[in-house]
Amino acid sequence: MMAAARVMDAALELLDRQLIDCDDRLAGNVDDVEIVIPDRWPDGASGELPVVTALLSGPGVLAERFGGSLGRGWSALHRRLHPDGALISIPIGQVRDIGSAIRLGLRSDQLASNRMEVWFRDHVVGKIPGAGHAAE
Amino acid sequence: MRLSELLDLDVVDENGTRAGHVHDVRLVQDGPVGAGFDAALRVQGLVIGRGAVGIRLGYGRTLNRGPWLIRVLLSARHDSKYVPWGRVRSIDEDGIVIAGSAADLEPPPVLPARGAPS
Amino acid sequence: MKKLFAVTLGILTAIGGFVDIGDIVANAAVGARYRWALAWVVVVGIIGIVLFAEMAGRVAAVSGRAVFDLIRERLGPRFALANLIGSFFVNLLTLTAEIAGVALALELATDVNYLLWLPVCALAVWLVIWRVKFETLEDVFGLLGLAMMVIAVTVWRAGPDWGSIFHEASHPTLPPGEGLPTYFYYAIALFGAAMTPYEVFFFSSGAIEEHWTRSDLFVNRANVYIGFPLGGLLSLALMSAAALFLNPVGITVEHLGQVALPTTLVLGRTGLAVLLVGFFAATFGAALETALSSGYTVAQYFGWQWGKFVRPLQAARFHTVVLAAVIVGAIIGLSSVDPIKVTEYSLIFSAVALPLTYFPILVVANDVGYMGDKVNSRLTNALGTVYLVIVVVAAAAAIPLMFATKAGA
Amino acid sequence: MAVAFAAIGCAVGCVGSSQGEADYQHKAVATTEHVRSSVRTVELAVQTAAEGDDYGPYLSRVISQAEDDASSAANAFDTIQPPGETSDEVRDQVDELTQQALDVLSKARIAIRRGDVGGLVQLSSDLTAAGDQLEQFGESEHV
Repeated sequence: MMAAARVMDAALELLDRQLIDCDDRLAGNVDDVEIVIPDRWPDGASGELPVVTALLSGPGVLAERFGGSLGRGWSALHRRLHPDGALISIPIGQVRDIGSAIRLGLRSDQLASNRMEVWFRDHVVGKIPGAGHAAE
Repeated sequence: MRLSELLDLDVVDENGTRAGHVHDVRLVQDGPVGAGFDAALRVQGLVIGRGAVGIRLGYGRTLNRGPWLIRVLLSARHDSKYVPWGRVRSIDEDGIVIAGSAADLEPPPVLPARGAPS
Repeated sequence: MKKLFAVTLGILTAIGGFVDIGDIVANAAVGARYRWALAWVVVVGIIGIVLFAEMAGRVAAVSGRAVFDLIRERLGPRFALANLIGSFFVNLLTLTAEIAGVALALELATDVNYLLWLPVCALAVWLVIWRVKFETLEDVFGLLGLAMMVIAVTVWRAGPDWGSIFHEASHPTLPPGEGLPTYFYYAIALFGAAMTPYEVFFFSSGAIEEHWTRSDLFVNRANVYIGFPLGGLLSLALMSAAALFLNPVGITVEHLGQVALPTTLVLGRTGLAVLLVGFFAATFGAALETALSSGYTVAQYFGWQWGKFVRPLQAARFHTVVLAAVIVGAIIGLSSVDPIKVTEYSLIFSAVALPLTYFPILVVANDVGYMGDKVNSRLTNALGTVYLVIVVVAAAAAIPLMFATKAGA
Repeated sequence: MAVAFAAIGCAVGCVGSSQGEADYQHKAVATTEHVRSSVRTVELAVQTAAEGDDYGPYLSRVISQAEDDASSAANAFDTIQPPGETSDEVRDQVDELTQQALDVLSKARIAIRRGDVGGLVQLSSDLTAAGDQLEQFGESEHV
């Protein structure tokens, strides 16, 4: 049976939502959404609709959304820390479910927004005895 | 282009009359859920209006019937309008131009209420 | 049977977990100064926290999303960041007060200065968070916190004239020489003690730590409707003990030791010992809750993995924030600030920050997209709207009153 | 951070320089009430000790904290400049009363530190007298 088309508002139902990876780990928020407008629009592409290609997540993306001096300072800092400019783009094909959280088909360690987590794991929390054990 | 670049852009009609600014971008998903969303999520139109607080909170789009006082104070419902994608003529940093007159824009179709996700 | 046990345990921990250093200090100070003339505020505060925590718990159980997660979704990243900074600051102030409270309780039991205890307490708080399971820490400190019940026994054994207490509480009058602004300043402090934002951060995140689902809504209601009001009775008992024993001789409460005097007079050394255990457990439990809450709020804003349901290595940023908050809290406590004053300011700033968390929860609890058929009832919304007004008025009045009354001097 | 808190605390709590006789009077009463609170606290502690139980370090803590409070309140009052000559009389009175109270509080602290419960209980009537005098001052000067 064909499911009825689902209508949703992007800012309301995608933006700032929690991402959850395929292992049920919390994997950042949706900090922005990538929309691709058809090439020849508006003249040659009258029937074609723009497509959502990816969800974007990571502190650099969030910084750009802030705007103002805070946003500029933050995003400059981010570029210095990560000169490769890698922002995290999650292809829409990896999205498994859109609900009160957004479930992904990939693991959080594949995401660039996870780099800071890795740094704190290796340099802070991992150095404390007992970090790898479940609490008792 | 990014969703955040579209949000809050000013919208004017062909006569240069201001119609409001972009509150949200309405998407339609016509593929099945579960097997991935490949190319299934498309922009159907823009939700535009004047006040911004209530709309962000979900008022005026049936998702939220919330306490009466908040609904009245924010009264987002009354000035929300819907621009189908076909009427969008151009988009740049200064704003969006739409075809025809702003006067004949309709309120956005109400979103269907869904049950809570399992 | 197992379910019943879980519910009972939840209720008991809610009673024990409700009272913290802020409640202890504020209720005793107000009882000594105003007798029962501010008892109504405790009642208003309890109904408020019941309403607020029930919504937050229900939202968490149904949607699987904790409070700060939703604050960002609903208010947007800019406003939510301002909210985060404010809430984090208030939470840090409360954490400082709670750690100092543990140290003050130990000082009374050992005659070793609290400043020497403070680093030990901070380390203990962090170690418990690091090593002990969420359910265990909630149960242990909640149950030990029930030792505070000895305050209620004190009041009951003192055999007061209940009729005249009720009369004083229901016909509040200003004591001679007291001004109205100071009266309302203390009203806001008391309100802040009952409705503290961290309680809700902790309660809603705790629901997710314990993997609540729709089928746990019954547990949510039982905890909130029975546990918190009984916790409120403890607040009233603290107020009454001070009103009965300290007010008549003109004692103003400036130290934790004075709060224990009525119980010591009435119940002797056993009473004192039980009460000190209660002080220790209540403040230690609250120190755990506030330390965890600082991690919860930041991690939920950014979408990081948080919680004690995963190993610390899997929530590295969350545990880093918690550790940093405990260290900073301990440093503030070790500077020469008066811990009782820190507690009082934390209550006032709690009242200021409250609308920032209350409002988004009220909105989301009505959102069909998250809540399905579990949205607020009409009654909850009517009450919720009344409290929205109260919470906003208290927040707006708090700082002006603080300056006008020289912080209740 | 701590400096910031101290600043907030001072902005709203410090006893500033006195403006006028009435203000000075008001501060005098506040000081005696503060000291009275400490005296009464120790009185209750002594009453408890009289019942003979061993309270460990608790009573000693309560008594020395009360003494500290009373002496810092008295010191704070001493630093205020009396606005006129009529205020000097008020100042002398407050000094005498608080000094008396502080003497008894010190004696109580010394007794409890030595474990001398008998000596502590004997201070009971002195404490009551000191507390009563402070209370009377407050009532007579209240405007």
